[in-house]
Amino acid sequence: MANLKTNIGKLEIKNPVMTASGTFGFGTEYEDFIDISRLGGILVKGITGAERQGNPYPRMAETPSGMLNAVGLQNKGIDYFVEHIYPEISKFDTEIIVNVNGGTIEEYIDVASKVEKLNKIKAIELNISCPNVKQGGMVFGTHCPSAVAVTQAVRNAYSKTLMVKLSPNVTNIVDFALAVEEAGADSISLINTLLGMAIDAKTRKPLLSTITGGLSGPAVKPVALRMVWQVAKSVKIPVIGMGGIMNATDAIEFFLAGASAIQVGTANFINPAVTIEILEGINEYLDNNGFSCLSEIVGALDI
Amino acid sequence: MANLKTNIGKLEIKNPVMTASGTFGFGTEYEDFIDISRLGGILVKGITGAERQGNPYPRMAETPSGMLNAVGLQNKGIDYFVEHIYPEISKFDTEIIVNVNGGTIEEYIDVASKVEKLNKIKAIELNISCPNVKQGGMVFGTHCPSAVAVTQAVRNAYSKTLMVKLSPNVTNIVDFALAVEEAGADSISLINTLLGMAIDAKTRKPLLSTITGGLSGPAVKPVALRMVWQVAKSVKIPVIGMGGIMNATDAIEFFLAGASAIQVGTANFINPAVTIEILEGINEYLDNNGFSCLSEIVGALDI
Amino acid sequence: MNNIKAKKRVEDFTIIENKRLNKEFFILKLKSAGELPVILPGQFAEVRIDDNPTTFLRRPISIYNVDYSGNTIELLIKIAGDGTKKLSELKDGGILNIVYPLGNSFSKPAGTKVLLIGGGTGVAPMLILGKYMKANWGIEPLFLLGYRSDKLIIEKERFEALGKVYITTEDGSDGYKGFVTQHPILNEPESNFDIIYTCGPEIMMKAIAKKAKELNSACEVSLENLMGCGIGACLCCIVDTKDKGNVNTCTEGPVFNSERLKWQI
Amino acid sequence: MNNIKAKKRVEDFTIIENKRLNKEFFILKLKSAGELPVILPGQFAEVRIDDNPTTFLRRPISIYNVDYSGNTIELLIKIAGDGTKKLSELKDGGILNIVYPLGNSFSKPAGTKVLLIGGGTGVAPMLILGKYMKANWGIEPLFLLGYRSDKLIIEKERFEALGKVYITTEDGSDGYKGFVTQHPILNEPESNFDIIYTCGPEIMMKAIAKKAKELNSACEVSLENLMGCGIGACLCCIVDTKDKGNVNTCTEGPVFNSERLKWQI
Ligand SMILES: Cc1cc2nc3c(=O)[nH]c(=O)nc-3n(C[C@H](O)[C@H](O)[C@H](O)COP(=O)(O)OP(=O)(O)OC[C@H]3O[C@@H](n4cnc5c(N)ncnc54)[C@H](O)[C@@H]3O)c2cc1C
Ligand SMILES: Cc1cc2nc3c(=O)[nH]c(=O)nc-3n(C[C@H](O)[C@H](O)[C@H](O)COP(=O)(O)OP(=O)(O)OC[C@H]3O[C@@H](n4cnc5c(N)ncnc54)[C@H](O)[C@@H]3O)c2cc1C
Ligand SMILES: Cc1cc2nc3c(=O)[nH]c(=O)nc-3n(C[C@H](O)[C@H](O)[C@H](O)COP(=O)(O)O)c2cc1C
Ligand SMILES: Cc1cc2nc3c(=O)[nH]c(=O)nc-3n(C[C@H](O)[C@H](O)[C@H](O)COP(=O)(O)O)c2cc1C
Ligand code: FES
Ligand code: FES
Repeated sequence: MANLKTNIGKLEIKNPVMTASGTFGFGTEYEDFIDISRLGGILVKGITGAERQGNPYPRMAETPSGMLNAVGLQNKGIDYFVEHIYPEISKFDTEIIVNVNGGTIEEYIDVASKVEKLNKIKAIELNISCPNVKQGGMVFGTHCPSAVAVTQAVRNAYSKTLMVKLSPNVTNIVDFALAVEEAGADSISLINTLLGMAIDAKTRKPLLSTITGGLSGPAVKPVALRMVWQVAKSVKIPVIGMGGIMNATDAIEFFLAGASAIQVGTANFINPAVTIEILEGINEYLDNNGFSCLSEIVGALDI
Repeated sequence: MANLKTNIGKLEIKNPVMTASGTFGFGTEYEDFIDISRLGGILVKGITGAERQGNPYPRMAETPSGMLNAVGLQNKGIDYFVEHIYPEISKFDTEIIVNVNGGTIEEYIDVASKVEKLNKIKAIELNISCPNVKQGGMVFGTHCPSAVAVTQAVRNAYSKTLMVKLSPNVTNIVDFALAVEEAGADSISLINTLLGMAIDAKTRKPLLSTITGGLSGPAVKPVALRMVWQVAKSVKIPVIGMGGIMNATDAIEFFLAGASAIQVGTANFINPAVTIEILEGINEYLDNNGFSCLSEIVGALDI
Repeated sequence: MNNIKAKKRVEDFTIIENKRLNKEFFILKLKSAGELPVILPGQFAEVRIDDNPTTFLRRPISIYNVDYSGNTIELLIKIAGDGTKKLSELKDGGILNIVYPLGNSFSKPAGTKVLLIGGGTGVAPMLILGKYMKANWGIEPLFLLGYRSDKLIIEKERFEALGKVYITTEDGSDGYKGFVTQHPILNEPESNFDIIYTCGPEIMMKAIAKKAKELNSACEVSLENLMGCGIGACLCCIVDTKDKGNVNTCTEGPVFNSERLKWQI
Repeated sequence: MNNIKAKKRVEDFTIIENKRLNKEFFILKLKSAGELPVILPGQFAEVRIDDNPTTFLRRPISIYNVDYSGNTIELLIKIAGDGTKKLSELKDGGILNIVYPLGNSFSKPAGTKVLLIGGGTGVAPMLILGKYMKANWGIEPLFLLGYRSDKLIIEKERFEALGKVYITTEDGSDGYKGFVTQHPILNEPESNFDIIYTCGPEIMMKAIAKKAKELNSACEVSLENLMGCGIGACLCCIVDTKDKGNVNTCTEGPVFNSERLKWQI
């Protein structure tokens, strides 16, 4: 049994297996399948200042070894979260991290400040990479000065651990990572979804109501691994890796590329118990290969 | 039997099915399997000024619904092509298009000017998007002023049809498309490979000698379709679509998104007769759906 | 029994029978190694189709029948695309991994005059509902089942064993010729029901909801929205409701009172 | 016959036998619906594993045996990963799509004193070569086959039917204990051959190439580089040669005179 502890900025988590925002609801959806408290952390679904209805149906399309989604940040808003959801999920003995979204910098600050007051929540993940909303989201994440501005503004308003989730839809991911590190991020989450599209040749219509949407799943793993590797060797803060992780072997690849922790997204839809299987598989890998700490394999790619 | 003719700038091709550069050798490799002369065109593998050995072995890795390659433009140089290969492949009754590469603008011009003298070759494809070489390649394709500079320079030196192949590894593909259109491109080819990476968790080594490489195959299709759609509605010149096309249905999706022609790449490795099957499938689709011309479905996405 | 919702679980079932009914439909009979949880009528399963790049996600399929004594369940499936095609090729003795029981269920009616309308695969939840209401609510189900032609009629005897069965076919090859909504039972002076339950193509369900409104009957429809997860996590299966806006079909449904839906009917 | 190279083709073969030899190895016997093309010893096939996201590309497999009268070929396969695992599960009557015959072949020796060394799946091309040389060149093959232990020995009788067979096992459970290069036949004063043919793990082939050089024997090795296409199109399977730099293993090989390769031995 290796030591699985890892750090996200000042926050220590008991193991590196977290869930990716938007794929794990608020945790309660998975209670029947696994003991949520065994996870390193859960990223709750993206929250905005006001309630949002998200995009019209249809919102998903299956693609080769992946899926497109166009949920568009449907959520009941931060106040509802504070009043109704936070009390319910506080029971979980794991780090609960809020994925913070906004159409404007003010909205990001509003959500972050309200989350700061919640004792049990020691970190937020700034999502500047949602491809499925017209305002905010990826607009911040694909324009470097905007990414810096929103990170700085939230950094000033929020004193606990600040994770920043970047968009892979950029020419040079390292530029963005360095810029948000400089702007005060405690860690970098990589990757959000790739912007994609699917068409039904029979009906000649797009499969998503929004025409384009976000690609996730194993199809994007090579791109995600590449970005984690590029960023991890460039920044000093920890990198949280995700994108197509389906099993422990995939997770190990992300650690070797430089991720200090990982998030499991789409895989939860296919196997609702997958996070615990990944956790156990990581343990087994470390034991079988004679490692006593997770940290021994972080960035340990042999090149 | 619908009319399959389509145009790439001033060049009319008899049908929209071409092969993607680097995946079809010089055509002769597929002679045993299909009648090359039935294709709309073949893009021969990337050619540079001087001979290149390419990258060391291993150069490929399999990924979920895709593959990574790091060939790195291995080729015998333009002079060898002109002397030995051109005479041999001139026998094919199809458009032969040379994929032109260089480490410097001068090298691009050198190759283009030498190809211009070859009667049978009516078009070149400027590859400013190879992710597997240290100089040139994607460096031109991910920096807009460089993309413009190389396109303009080659445009001045080359008077026949000039196709420009863009890199998908950019924040805003439309910016690049508009810029190279303005710089004199006759058409835009989309997409080259996505930059990715693969790791062997057992050996803890990267699977490619170059660590990162280019991702192709069905995994990238959603990204390719999205870029073709974005670009086709923004530029006036034709768009040639590719990325994960495995069958006629995939090809139809690219036409609906706005591609005037398509290129088939990785699929040739899995089924060496796939191009002809795609050609026949397109015909069947048009017939079954009451279209008499290919052009009726180009950009005909119902949104 | 109605309100006891069992814990959801992931389980490997053994295929004990793959019965082809006709060109389009087949039934998979699956055995659990342990004891089955309570499965309510209207609930569904998310079925895994292994190792296939074009069926990356699970496929939602209603539970057609449950046998607690034998610990078996049955799924009635129509070949619609790659995934259901693969399922149709499964062999006895094979393993099928499913997540179940998912979703809500049909509700107990105020009275005993009920009509169960199924179209195509939509007959699946009607069988289990009919069986359930007879056993648990003491209500004799009345079925109205619509098909394109007699060749596609599904296990009529099993429905007849539970209650009276009316059939409509589009080509008139069996029963009443036409659509279910044209059937006399919905178009006579005495046509009125405490509730109409229905599952089938959306266009059919909309027509039935409209008819139910005219008849002053309650109406519950079971939706077949595209699903990413089936357990309320992905928010991809939403339907727009009058009371709560977008809600998940997989957890608030698949069964909805038709009055809740912002359907244009 | 040696120089007639058949046209490459894509063909659906029917699996007429899937024979498990031991924990690791199995043989697929495949029947063509038509007439087989000429298949030379050392040539290989690219096998399609259908509908599996983790086996997107074909798998190169040597041709182990060919029977022109029955129009069958045999593949000897080791379970190495997902793809070969899937192949091991194929059932009689199933279809296997292969591209063949690919690559060059072993060359005719200058004399008749030859040694064929196979290790693991590397014994596959040695059987077909032995058979071919006996029939076409009138040379009696002499085999040296290396295994980890006696449990992994592959169809010894078939090799013995063609010529003398020496075995080495790493654990000494059969034949000589040790590696093939330590076998007396390569280490006696009279050890010299017109040519040594070999296929197996790279480390073994390198050791043999070195030994062949010491013995002043020619040496042909059959490489198992990773392949993307098998037909010379992708340039992924390259090996560095002294005369031409990087060349495709799939078209200029898989058989190379060891002297051509820039191996560090
Ligand atoms: C709650 C629920 C219960 C259902 N019960 C049954 C049942 O009992 N029997 C039955 O045969 N079918 C049922 N369906 C429909 C069934 O899920 C689809 O027919 C199946 O997913 C198609 O998969 P495929 O791979 O064969 O087809 P695909 O090739 O994926 O698509 C073929 C068609 O099916 C639709 N489809 C694809 N995936 C889904 C999905 N995840 N959810 C819904 N529709 C989809 C597509 O839009 C397309 O029109 C149910 C659906 C839902 C949501
Ligand atoms: C010309 C040639 C002839 C061969 N002949 C035989 C034979 O007769 N019998 C036999 O059992 N094997 C043979 N091989 C090796 C065989 O191709 C691999 O074992 C097989 O591809 C592994 O596939 P997999 O999906 O089971 O393993 P994977 O899970 O893909 O990988 C397992 C291991 O096999 C290697 N491998 C994967 N793909 C390939 C590939 N395309 N080419 C080579 N190695 C690969 C990987 O590097 C890894 O170490 C031959 C290879 C070549 C190039
Ligand atoms: C249905 C769905 C909804 C998502 N919603 C969010 C979200 O609200 N906020 C966010 O930061 N990322 C969101 N994501 C992105 C994931 O958190 C993750 O970055 C991405 O899916 C890649 O990981 P995966 O391949 O493991 O799914 C969503 C992804 C999916 C599939
Ligand atoms: C092995 C390999 C070699 C390639 N070489 C070239 C090249 O020389 N020039 C080029 O423009 N594109 C090259 N490409 C990219 C393809 O032409 C094509 O843009 C890409 O593979 C996407 O299409 P696909 O998914 O159909 O393969 C290569 C791709 C592969 C897989
Ligand atoms: S299918 Fe995922 S929330 Fe309903
Ligand atoms: S495997 Fe493609 S060139 Fe050899």
